[in-house]
Amino acid sequence: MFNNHIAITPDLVRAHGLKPDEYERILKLIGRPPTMTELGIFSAMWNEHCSYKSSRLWLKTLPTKGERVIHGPGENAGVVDIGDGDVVVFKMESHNHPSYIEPYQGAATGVGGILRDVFTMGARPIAAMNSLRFGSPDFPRTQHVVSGVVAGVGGYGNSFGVPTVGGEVNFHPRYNGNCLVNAFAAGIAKADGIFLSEAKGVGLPVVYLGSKTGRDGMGGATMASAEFDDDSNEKRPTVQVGDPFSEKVLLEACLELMQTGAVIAIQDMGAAGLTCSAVEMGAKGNLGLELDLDKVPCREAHMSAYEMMLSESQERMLMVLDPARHAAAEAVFIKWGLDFAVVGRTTDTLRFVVKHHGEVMADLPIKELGDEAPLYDRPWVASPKLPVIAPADVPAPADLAEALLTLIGSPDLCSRRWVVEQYDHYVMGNTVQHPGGDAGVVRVNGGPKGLAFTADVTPRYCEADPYEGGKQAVAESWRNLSAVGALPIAVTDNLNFGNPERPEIMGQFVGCLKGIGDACRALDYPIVSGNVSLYNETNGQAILPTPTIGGVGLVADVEKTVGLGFRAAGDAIVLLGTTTGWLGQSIYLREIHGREEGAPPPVDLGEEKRHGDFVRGLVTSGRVSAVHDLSDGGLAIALAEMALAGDLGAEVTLPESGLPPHATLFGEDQGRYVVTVAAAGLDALIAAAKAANVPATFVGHVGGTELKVSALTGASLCTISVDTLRQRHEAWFPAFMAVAH
Amino acid sequence: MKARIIVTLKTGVLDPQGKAIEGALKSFGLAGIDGVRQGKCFELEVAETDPAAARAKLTEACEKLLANTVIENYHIDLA
Amino acid sequence: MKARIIVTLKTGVLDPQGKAIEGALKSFGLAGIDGVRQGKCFELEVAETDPAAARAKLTEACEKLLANTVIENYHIDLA
Amino acid sequence: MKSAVVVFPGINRDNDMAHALEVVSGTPAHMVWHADTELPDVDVVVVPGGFSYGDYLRCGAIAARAPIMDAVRRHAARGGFVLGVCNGFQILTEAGLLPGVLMRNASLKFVCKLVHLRVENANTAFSSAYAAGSVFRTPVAHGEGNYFADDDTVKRLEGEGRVVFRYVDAEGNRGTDGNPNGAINDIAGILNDAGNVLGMMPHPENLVEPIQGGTDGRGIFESVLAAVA
Ligand SMILES: Nc1ncnc2c1ncn2[C@@H]1O[C@H](COP(=O)(O)OP(=O)(O)O)[C@@H](O)[C@H]1O
Ligand SMILES: [Mg+2]
Repeated sequence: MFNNHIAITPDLVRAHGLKPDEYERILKLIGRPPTMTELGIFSAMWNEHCSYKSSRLWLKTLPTKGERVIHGPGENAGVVDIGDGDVVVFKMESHNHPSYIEPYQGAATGVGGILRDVFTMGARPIAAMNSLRFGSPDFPRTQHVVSGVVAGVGGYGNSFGVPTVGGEVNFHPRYNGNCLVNAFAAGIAKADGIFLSEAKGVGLPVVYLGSKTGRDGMGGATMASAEFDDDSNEKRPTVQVGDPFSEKVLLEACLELMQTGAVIAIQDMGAAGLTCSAVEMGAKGNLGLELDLDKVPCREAHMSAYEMMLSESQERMLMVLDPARHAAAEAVFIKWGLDFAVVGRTTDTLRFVVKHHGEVMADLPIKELGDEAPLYDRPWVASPKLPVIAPADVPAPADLAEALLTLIGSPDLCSRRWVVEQYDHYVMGNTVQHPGGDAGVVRVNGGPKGLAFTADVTPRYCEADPYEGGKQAVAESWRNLSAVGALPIAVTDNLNFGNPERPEIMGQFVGCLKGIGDACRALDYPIVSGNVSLYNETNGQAILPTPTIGGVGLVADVEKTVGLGFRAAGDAIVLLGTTTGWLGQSIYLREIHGREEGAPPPVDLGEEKRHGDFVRGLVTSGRVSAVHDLSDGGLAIALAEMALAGDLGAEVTLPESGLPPHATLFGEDQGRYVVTVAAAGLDALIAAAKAANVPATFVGHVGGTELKVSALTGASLCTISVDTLRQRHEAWFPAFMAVAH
Repeated sequence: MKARIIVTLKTGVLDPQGKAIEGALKSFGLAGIDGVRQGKCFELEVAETDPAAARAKLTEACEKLLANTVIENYHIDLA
Repeated sequence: MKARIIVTLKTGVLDPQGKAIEGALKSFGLAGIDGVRQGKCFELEVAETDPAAARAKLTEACEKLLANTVIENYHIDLA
Repeated sequence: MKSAVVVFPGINRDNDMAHALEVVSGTPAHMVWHADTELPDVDVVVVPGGFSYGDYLRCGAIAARAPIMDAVRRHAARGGFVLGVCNGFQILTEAGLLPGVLMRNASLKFVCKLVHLRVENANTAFSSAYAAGSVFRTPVAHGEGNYFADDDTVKRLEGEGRVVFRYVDAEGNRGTDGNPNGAINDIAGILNDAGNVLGMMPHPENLVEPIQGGTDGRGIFESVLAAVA
């Protein structure tokens, strides 16, 4: 039997993830010991996941405003104007810990959660991405996690019916015990059709809609903020199971319901379910809220108030409805076969009151639950600067061709076909650029307008220099969008770090945030939504700092985007940007020489902007036939990827630079692109680049069935057939997944 | 030796399939069927002749592959 | 009354899942498990108290929905 | 051409299908709710793709027993055209309008990619716009597209020219890696014995405009358009 008035012991407080001084704060706030239900509510509201207590101070420093921004951080998702009265609504969110424990369901419910965030605001989801980080391929559990996570992402998104158009997959031993699953979703709505969670009006019905409440993910929000230890197996039964079918029905029902004008406020039940959603609706609206748990549709018998308040059952919504339109609303619920119930009402008391079996189980000040949550200015130390490694200090490979083949076939650079073929990227019929290019592009509202999406971060750079790494993540997303001819308009971020109570981890966080902020300001690329995931550690070993950047760009005319594949033999190949042969923290240094060393390549934000604007202009004016940005693996990998995507070879001569060939080929200098142009347009393009102050170097021609690279002297440096490149590129992933580990 | 393994969801774990099936049965006029939970069933042949050894092998198969022990229970019947 | 229904593929009907599972078991080093066939199992509660009536209702449920009798057999166990 | 698209809860390519029908025929399709018992007066009924009822139990099983399916059966019995794509194909087999079943992909994984189809019979209401033996591309996106039927049924389908589309590689060959799901005889699409009901796993509706990467899928709709003219 559930005892709401059990004495609150220090053990209970600790088990709820609350520190002694946080508990003192609770006592002061309410003037008495909390009931058991209240303790549960505080633990949900005041954990890292919901309260952002370690990160809030720093998040405030990010640029969140811009001409197009309609709603920034603070709502379920960011809302950005894309013209013609349309808005794009998007966000990215992590489901890291659940995905490590139960990869399929963890990833699936992660996708479900982010889709719900988007359609709660009245937007129909039109695109999804997923940014995945796994442990070392030779770590025993990695294969199991990869297989479950990918199937789970697909299982949910495919059934729901949203195209997955992009993402990332990387492997690193630092994710061995803690994978990252960051899910992104974007939707489209009309600017005047956006719904918020702020309740309005006193005495109005609070309606519960969607799946029934069970004991799913009990304390999941607490789990998501807790470090793993070796008995994390014990936490297993908290796994939530996703039901994409119910979510699809919920989507259609919500959008139809919103059309009736009955919805005054709406909030999905995500982490800490009923608690967070109810408190947020009331607190935002400056209202009180009273819940009667006897009315909550339950899946299991004898659920206590405590359990109902903390359950993380999926596919549920809470709404304040206009009573005058209740009948119309009810018709929609019945049509779609959804459970619904009036579970409470708004009040003017500013209290959050929870009743069960006629008894008051919780009675708390609603604003203070959020506003008075702890806020920490955690001590931090800056990461030590690493030395810059001169190109000359990095040995050449035994054989350039073999080095290129090794890189193109390595876990981080090989083909992601095994992954993306498990995701539906055709559904909705609007996909213009599928996964595999620099950014996914979808047509919007029948075109010609479209949106481009990309997810990026280079964690090894962030580890080596958090500030430069933070800048680089933003710059790379900006670059990927520019490469397809999209105007980057806004960003969502998903900040994955270790334990913020350790000053060096907090230092990574602070460094990355400063870098992200500076880059977003310089590129006029505001952050409109995001998510923080801390305590990503196993046995004291933190993940690499991984602030994933989800970038959204506006495409004026989807007919004019270009891909990265070489298009026609004879096209001239031009390298844009400055090459210094930067090999510190490069994939080349790691994969060929086994060294993860040195300072990462710095990002010159002014250059970045100039080069990106120039490339976007080339694409939108139809002057280039293919574009690819340079990132991991540098020029050589970019050329190889362009050859693979176009199934065409190229003859390239390395320009005179005074650098060893391997530095020119594999260096990871930032702000660079490769473009191809019809031979007749070459001179004009070079001239235009010069006028725009963008370094442009003609390096060769598209054609043949081989990728041939020569030195200026004419000496051959490497010749590889496109077929061989393809074999190596395609081989690793399926082979890795085929063998039982 | 023939064996049958039944894998079912642990109590309290959501079973969307069972839920949908129950709804469908009701809408086809088959009232009075409730609490539907769907599980899996594997029928197979195990080479061992010693029941204890067979059971040990199948337990390993369940733990490693047939059941997701995070959310499922399994039950082995030897013929 | 509680009941369990087992639905299995008819002999001769290809079972890609069973085949794949068998392969996976072998690659996990679990040799000696053969002829794996995957079926479904439904656990449910039927309102009837008379076993014959319960069985009749469940038979109807199987014929109408739970089994695809073109390729599947079903078996009803009453508790 | 007057067309209807049947909408079940969980279907997600209903709008894609309606869009393709309109792009090719110029006439918007009627959207018909699964709980309805009558179809509007149309030439062709399309059961589109998605995950009706979550594909729980067996894919298509629950939808096949929805009220609207009786009307679809009557429409077919009258000689009206019925096209089932992906989940729609699965629903038509479960409803007994087409023989065989769609089982889990042999890989046990969902598969989404462009495949090549060879037109095995161009003499049908659904394929006349293609040249016999020609090869065209279309996306697939399914987890259970592994067509299976007993020997007799397969023999009959083959013998009666009712295997309309077959998975092949880009060169039109079988036996390489063109088959994405393990379907018996590389079967991608089949016809009923009367020739007015077609089921296929691939999604021609997602390849009808150049911006979608090509127009190879138009032929299916153009064929029906010609057949009803
Ligand atoms: N998990 C994933 N889901 C969908 N697409 C993915 C995923 N991982 C990688 N991709 C796609 O593969 C391509 C290569 O990825 P990546 O090397 O990270 O690109 P880039 O260097 O341009 O950021 C991109 O088009 C990306 O969207
Ligand atoms: Mg790129």
